Amino acid sequence: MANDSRSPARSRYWLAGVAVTFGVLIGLSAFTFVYAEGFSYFSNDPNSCMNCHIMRDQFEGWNHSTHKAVATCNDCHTPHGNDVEKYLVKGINGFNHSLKFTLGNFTEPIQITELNARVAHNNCVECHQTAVSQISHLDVEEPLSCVRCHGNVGHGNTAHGP
Amino acid sequence: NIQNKKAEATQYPLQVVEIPADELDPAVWGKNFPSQYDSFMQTATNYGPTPYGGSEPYSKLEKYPAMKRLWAGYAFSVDHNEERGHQYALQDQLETERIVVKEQPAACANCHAADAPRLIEQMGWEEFNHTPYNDIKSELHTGTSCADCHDPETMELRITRQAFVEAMAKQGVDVTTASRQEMRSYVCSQCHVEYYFAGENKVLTFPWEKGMNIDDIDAYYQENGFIDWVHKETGGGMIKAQHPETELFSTGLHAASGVACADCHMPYIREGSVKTSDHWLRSPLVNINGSCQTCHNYSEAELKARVDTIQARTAELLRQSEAALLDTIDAIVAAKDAGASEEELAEIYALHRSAQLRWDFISSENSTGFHSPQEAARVLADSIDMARQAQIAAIMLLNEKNSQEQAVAPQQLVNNPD
Amino acid sequence: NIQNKKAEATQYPLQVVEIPADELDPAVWGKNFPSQYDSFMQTATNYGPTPYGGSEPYSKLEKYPAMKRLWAGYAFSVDHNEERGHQYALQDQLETERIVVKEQPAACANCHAADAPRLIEQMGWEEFNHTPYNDIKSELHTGTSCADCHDPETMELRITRQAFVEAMAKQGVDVTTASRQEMRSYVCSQCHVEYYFAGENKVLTFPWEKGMNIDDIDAYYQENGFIDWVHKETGGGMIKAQHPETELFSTGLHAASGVACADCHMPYIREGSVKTSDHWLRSPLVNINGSCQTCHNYSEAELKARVDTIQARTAELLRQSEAALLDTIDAIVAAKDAGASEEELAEIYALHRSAQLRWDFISSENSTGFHSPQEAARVLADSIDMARQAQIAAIMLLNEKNSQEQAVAPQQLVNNPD
Ligand code: HEC
Ligand code: HEC
Ligand code: HEC
Ligand code: HEC
Ligand code: HEC
Ligand code: HEC
Ligand code: HEC
Ligand code: HEC
Ligand code: HEC
Ligand code: HEC
Ligand code: HEC
Ligand code: HEC
Ligand code: HEC
Ligand code: HEC
Ligand SMILES: [Ca+2]
Ligand SMILES: [Ca+2]
Repeated sequence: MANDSRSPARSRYWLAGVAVTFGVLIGLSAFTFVYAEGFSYFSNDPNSCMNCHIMRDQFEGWNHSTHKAVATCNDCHTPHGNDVEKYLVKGINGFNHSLKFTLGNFTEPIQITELNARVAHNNCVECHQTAVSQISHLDVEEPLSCVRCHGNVGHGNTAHGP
Repeated sequence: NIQNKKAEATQYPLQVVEIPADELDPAVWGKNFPSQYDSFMQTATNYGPTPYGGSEPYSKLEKYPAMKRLWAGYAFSVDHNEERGHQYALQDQLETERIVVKEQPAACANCHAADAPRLIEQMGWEEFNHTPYNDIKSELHTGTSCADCHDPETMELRITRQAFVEAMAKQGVDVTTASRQEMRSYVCSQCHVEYYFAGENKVLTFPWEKGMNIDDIDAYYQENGFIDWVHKETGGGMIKAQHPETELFSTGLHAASGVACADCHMPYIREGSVKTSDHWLRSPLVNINGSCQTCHNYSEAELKARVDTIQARTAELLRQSEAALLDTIDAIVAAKDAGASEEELAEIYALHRSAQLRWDFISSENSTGFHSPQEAARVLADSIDMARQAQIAAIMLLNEKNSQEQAVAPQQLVNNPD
Repeated sequence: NIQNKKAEATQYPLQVVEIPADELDPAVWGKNFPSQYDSFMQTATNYGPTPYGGSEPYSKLEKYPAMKRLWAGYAFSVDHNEERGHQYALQDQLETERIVVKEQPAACANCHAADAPRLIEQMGWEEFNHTPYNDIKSELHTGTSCADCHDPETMELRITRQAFVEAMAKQGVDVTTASRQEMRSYVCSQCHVEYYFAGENKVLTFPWEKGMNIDDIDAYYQENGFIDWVHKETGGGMIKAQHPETELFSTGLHAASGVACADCHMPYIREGSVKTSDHWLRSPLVNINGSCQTCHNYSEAELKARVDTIQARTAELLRQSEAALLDTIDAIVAAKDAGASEEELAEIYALHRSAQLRWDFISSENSTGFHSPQEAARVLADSIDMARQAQIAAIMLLNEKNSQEQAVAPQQLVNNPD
């Protein structure tokens, strides 16, 4: 059976990549990062994501999702954990998106990366500890991807399931 | 309120009792896992029929009279009902006429008794399978048990049935390396599969060596020459298919999308604020909300309508296939009566066998096509085509015989012209 | 870069020129909408074949030789190719042998020339339809134009083809009240439909009065007794189906889910920060990313594999159906040669006609089953069943004839025994 390619199960040693990513990105996207208010990554206001029209679809999706009232972009897309990790991820995304946006060399529809899929998953689990306490107990090794069933939670944009 | 909820959450998993490695009684396991136990016990409840499934164990032979004749000479033509909840797994086997009209091997117990693994360990795999069912009956106490699917220590899913392990190995799959999501289907695929009893020792075997779709399975049976019984009317060798849920499902889109049996048949339910897997294994049509709507954002009515459409198309083709197969049997019988020899009938028998195996593959599969809608229709189209071709061949043979007769005694014809 | 992108977002839409109400030339419309114009012009590009579709206009008669015989005596048996981009809509019609071997009515132009609506206004609906095609040829200049689908003032989608309006009205649907999403399919359904020329005046008509699925359509034709041609070999009346994309699609899950033709055949493309509809109407298989991934979060390879599976199953059944239909024709011809009368053949003709109409319905539908996978397989199963039953009836009739002969002259038989 085809396994969910976005399964957080296969998490990466992404921290290693971080350093590299930084090096490459800093120079290239400094301008965009500033101009496009890439610092919006450090804000919790969804509208800050909207500084990029590219994000319009997901904003619309979120705007119509069950979580509009309970979670903003960063509640799902940045780690809740310690600040170091939090700002690392924000940094990576800020630069990555700024870069891609500048070069325009990304394919649409946009697809979440494994790193961010894992971040989102962990945030689901964190907010829903109680709900998933039983199904998670067998979970340590291999969690079931939440969005495989709850594909509409973050963004009411999936026509159907996973 | 919050406090209780947080409490519930942290309590779990709380081991009230230590579960012995050989414990089969669900009640004991239930002490640690009351909610799963309660829902599992619900499988004794009759929630009534759905359009094509459900838990009302009506006689299929009465609802679809064609079956009696298609299975003529085989135990299934005597007693075959719509299946029901897991609580009846052992009882229904003990009570079926099929173990009365024919002496059955203990191999039958593999999927109907949680005691099977223990007995196999004691008696040995081959020995267990060929022992007469009636001789070990007294050893069977529990139908399905938690132990069939769970490791009592870790509660992780586990495979307990040897036939499945071997069948997967033959396909090059090592089940011990299965992912959690795969296990959510594998535990079911230990029993919800087509099977046969191989050789003298009646060893329970799944015919998957060439692949899982019906064409592979037919090719496999043709190669090893296995037949289940000889048809009472035609005298041809026949093969019966049983509950190939795993095989049909594997050809569908849900499988391709990584959806597991448990996703639909054991959806999560809320106990207070905690999610648990609904162990009331049943038709998803009585719980569309839990089984489908999380993934499919449509109204219950809309989703029901989609299943209805798929199943109605399948049911229509099943009836057409039955009509074609009955015509085939008529034609073969007529040819035989006109003196056709076994040699002359050999190819026709083979066509009839392949045609009826395909009908049975979809008919005995319990989702009425839902598990793989297009494939189900394709298989029935093949069944109809093969049945009609067998009918045509038999008619040709009949004419040959008649004209030979006429050649010998032309008078007859002249004497009674129509 | 960012500056431009922020700018672009506000620029659109900007009207450079005022488009005359009767303007057909896309180039003029293109002045206001360059990106739509550019992509629309791409429909002249040959992007090559896909496994079953694509824009390579190969001869279907050569690829599927059975077609020649199944259509014997009808213009399609002379020339029929895989269709290609909209830019060729008029040219391919002007160049096909089908307008040479048979005098065709102007009704043909309804879907192949943007000039049709104007001519209909001038000549009147019935008058236009029955005028010989060759007489109005010179009046046809543009194949498909923006005007076919858009109102030049508002650019809103509009219906321009009378046959569609009337067919929908007969089903109780007023197309002027259609929602935007419905219009995103309706504009296509003006042409991508099964049709026939009704009565003396050859009025273009869609056979939807009883419904859109093939059983309804067959019932409709049976009731009004229409036939397209008499089969050259059998002498039976036959009906040809053409591009019933709308009809087959309407039975599928995408339709049930409110997905429109344009969602897959005109996906949005980003021009800088502006999203426009890709007017390069073509096979989605060459643009799976744009056409499918917006809704299906799977890799391109996985989505392609899903289409492959669906189309391979359909193609396999199409070939089986053709084989059955060829056998039917052989059997009918044999019965005729043996002296069967038209009366005796009447029912067999009817069965053959219904069987071949069903094959043609899926064969001439251009998605090779994708638009409604299970329904496509169901229809082909019916086609095979009907064809084989017609074959059997013809064989029976043949025997009857032969034995009558024998009854009359039994000597023959005795003289040459096999
Ligand atoms: C500078 C413009 C810009 C801003 C501001 C922006 N994004 Fe993005 N974002 C992009 C682009 C471009 C992509 C596509 C990158 C790709 O596909 O690799 C993207 C992709 C993404 C993805 C999916 C790809 C991945 O990296 O996982 C996520 C999740 C995302 N953005 C979240 C956010 C959030 C949350 C915010 C606000 C805190 C935000 N974005 C603000 C431009 C932006
Ligand atoms: C409740 C959690 C949640 C919230 C709130 C949320 N997202 Fe997401 N987002 C997700 C998940 C989960 C995915 C992955 C979707 C998938 O894999 O189907 C995702 C995916 C994305 C993507 C990649 C596109 C895709 O479908 O893979 C972008 C871009 C994105 N989010 C941006 C945003 C922005 C901008 C906001 C705020 C307006 C936001 N998200 C709010 C959970 C959330
Ligand atoms: C910032 C905290 C937070 C995050 C992150 C979060 N949720 Fe929620 N979620 C909530 C709250 C609060 C509710 C509403 C109250 C409730 O039902 O518990 C909710 C409701 C839900 C519900 C029930 C209502 C519905 O939408 O169907 C589901 C399912 C759910 N969340 C799944 C998820 C998934 C999956 C993710 C990750 C992609 C996620 N949540 C991320 C806080 C969060
Ligand atoms: C196999 C499918 C599936 C997966 C995987 C899954 N869920 Fe659910 N979830 C469901 C279903 C079904 C329900 C509805 C239960 C009910 O309401 O009876 C549900 C309900 C919920 C709710 C709502 C409970 C409430 O109190 O309303 C939350 C929150 C939730 N899930 C979170 C998650 C999170 C977080 C994950 C990942 C760890 C997850 N789910 C994984 C199927 C799934
Ligand atoms: C996508 C959802 C889904 C998945 C996954 C699924 N099924 Fe089903 N199953 C159904 C539906 C719907 C029916 C039809 C129920 C009916 O007719 O009442 C059904 C019927 C059945 C039945 C008969 C139930 C009855 O009502 O008598 C059995 C047994 C069964 N499935 C077993 C399985 C097994 C084993 C698997 C995995 C190999 C599986 N199913 C996977 C949805 C699913
Ligand atoms: C490979 C596993 C397996 C084996 C071996 C097996 N069964 Fe079953 N049996 C099932 C499953 C799964 C069902 C439920 C699905 C169905 O009824 O199609 C079932 C259902 C039944 C039923 C209830 C439905 C009906 O047909 O009336 C009876 C009775 C039964 N089996 C008897 C037997 C007998 C007798 C044998 C031995 C000849 C046997 N079984 C061997 C798996 C098995
Ligand atoms: C050890 C063998 C075995 C295993 C493992 C097994 N089943 Fe069954 N199942 C049966 C038998 C036997 C029956 C028929 C019981 C009867 O009719 O007496 C049955 C019946 C069913 C039914 C029909 C219930 C009804 O109301 O008609 C469903 C649905 C079902 N099983 C689903 C599953 C799923 C899903 C799994 C895995 C999570 C599974 N089964 C695992 C043997 C098994
Ligand atoms: C037919 C197979 C089968 C049987 C029998 C069965 N279970 Fe399960 N059980 C499952 C599956 C599948 C899961 C989901 C596991 C996963 O998601 O990894 C599960 C999950 C669980 C869990 C984990 C929490 C949850 O609800 O997801 C517990 C605890 C559990 N079962 C207890 C029991 C008990 C107690 C019994 C006997 C009364 C039992 N099970 C019988 C198949 C079964
Ligand atoms: C865990 C997620 C999940 C669950 C649960 C689920 N589905 Fe699906 N379903 C999917 C996915 C993924 C597809 C593949 C098509 C797509 O990508 O949308 C699909 C496809 C389908 C299709 C069309 C494909 C086919 O089989 O022909 C139907 C019909 C359908 N689902 C109905 C149902 C019904 C009814 C149920 C409940 C009994 C159900 N599904 C449960 C995820 C799910
Ligand atoms: C869900 C996506 C989808 C929708 C909606 C859809 N189609 Fe298609 N269509 C396809 C696919 C996939 C093919 C197969 C292309 C191939 O075989 O190369 C196809 C093939 C075609 C073709 C033949 C293209 C070729 O390659 O020759 C035509 C014409 C067509 N569709 C018209 C329509 C019309 C008219 C509608 C609406 C009534 C429609 N389609 C709706 C996906 C779609
Ligand atoms: C109701 C609309 C309609 C009418 C009327 C119509 N066509 Fe077409 N025609 C189409 C569509 C749509 C296609 C593309 C799909 C296909 O080829 O199946 C097409 C394709 C063609 C092609 C290219 C493919 C091939 O068959 O070689 C030719 C040539 C053609 N038509 C000639 C004619 C002729 C001659 C007539 C009149 C006898 C006619 N058409 C009447 C809609 C129509
Ligand atoms: C006025 C009539 C008409 C309308 C309206 C129309 N079509 Fe067509 N379409 C045709 C004809 C005619 C052809 C065949 C051209 C040829 O082969 O010469 C065609 C060909 C096609 C093809 C095949 C392209 C290829 O590469 O093989 C596709 C796909 C298609 N149309 C889709 C659509 C869609 C989607 C719509 C609506 C948005 C639509 N058409 C509206 C008449 C029409
Ligand atoms: C075969 C039908 C068809 C033809 C021919 C056609 N269009 Fe379109 N067009 C559509 C559809 C469908 C849409 C989507 C409308 C909607 O979403 O409401 C569209 C949308 C548009 C839009 C709105 C913006 C957008 O891109 O969605 C413009 C502007 C446009 N078309 C211009 C043109 C021009 C200029 C031509 C001729 C060169 C043309 N169209 C030919 C069917 C057609
Ligand atoms: C506008 C949204 C949308 C687009 C675009 C789309 N689909 Fe779907 N598709 C759906 C929905 C909704 C379903 C219904 C099943 C479900 O609920 O998941 C579905 C079902 C399917 C199914 C199973 C149902 C069936 O027809 O048997 C397949 C296969 C499929 N899609 C493939 C494709 C492919 C390939 C494309 C591109 C050519 C495509 N889809 C484009 C929304 C879409
Ligand atoms: Ca049942
Ligand atoms: Ca084409």
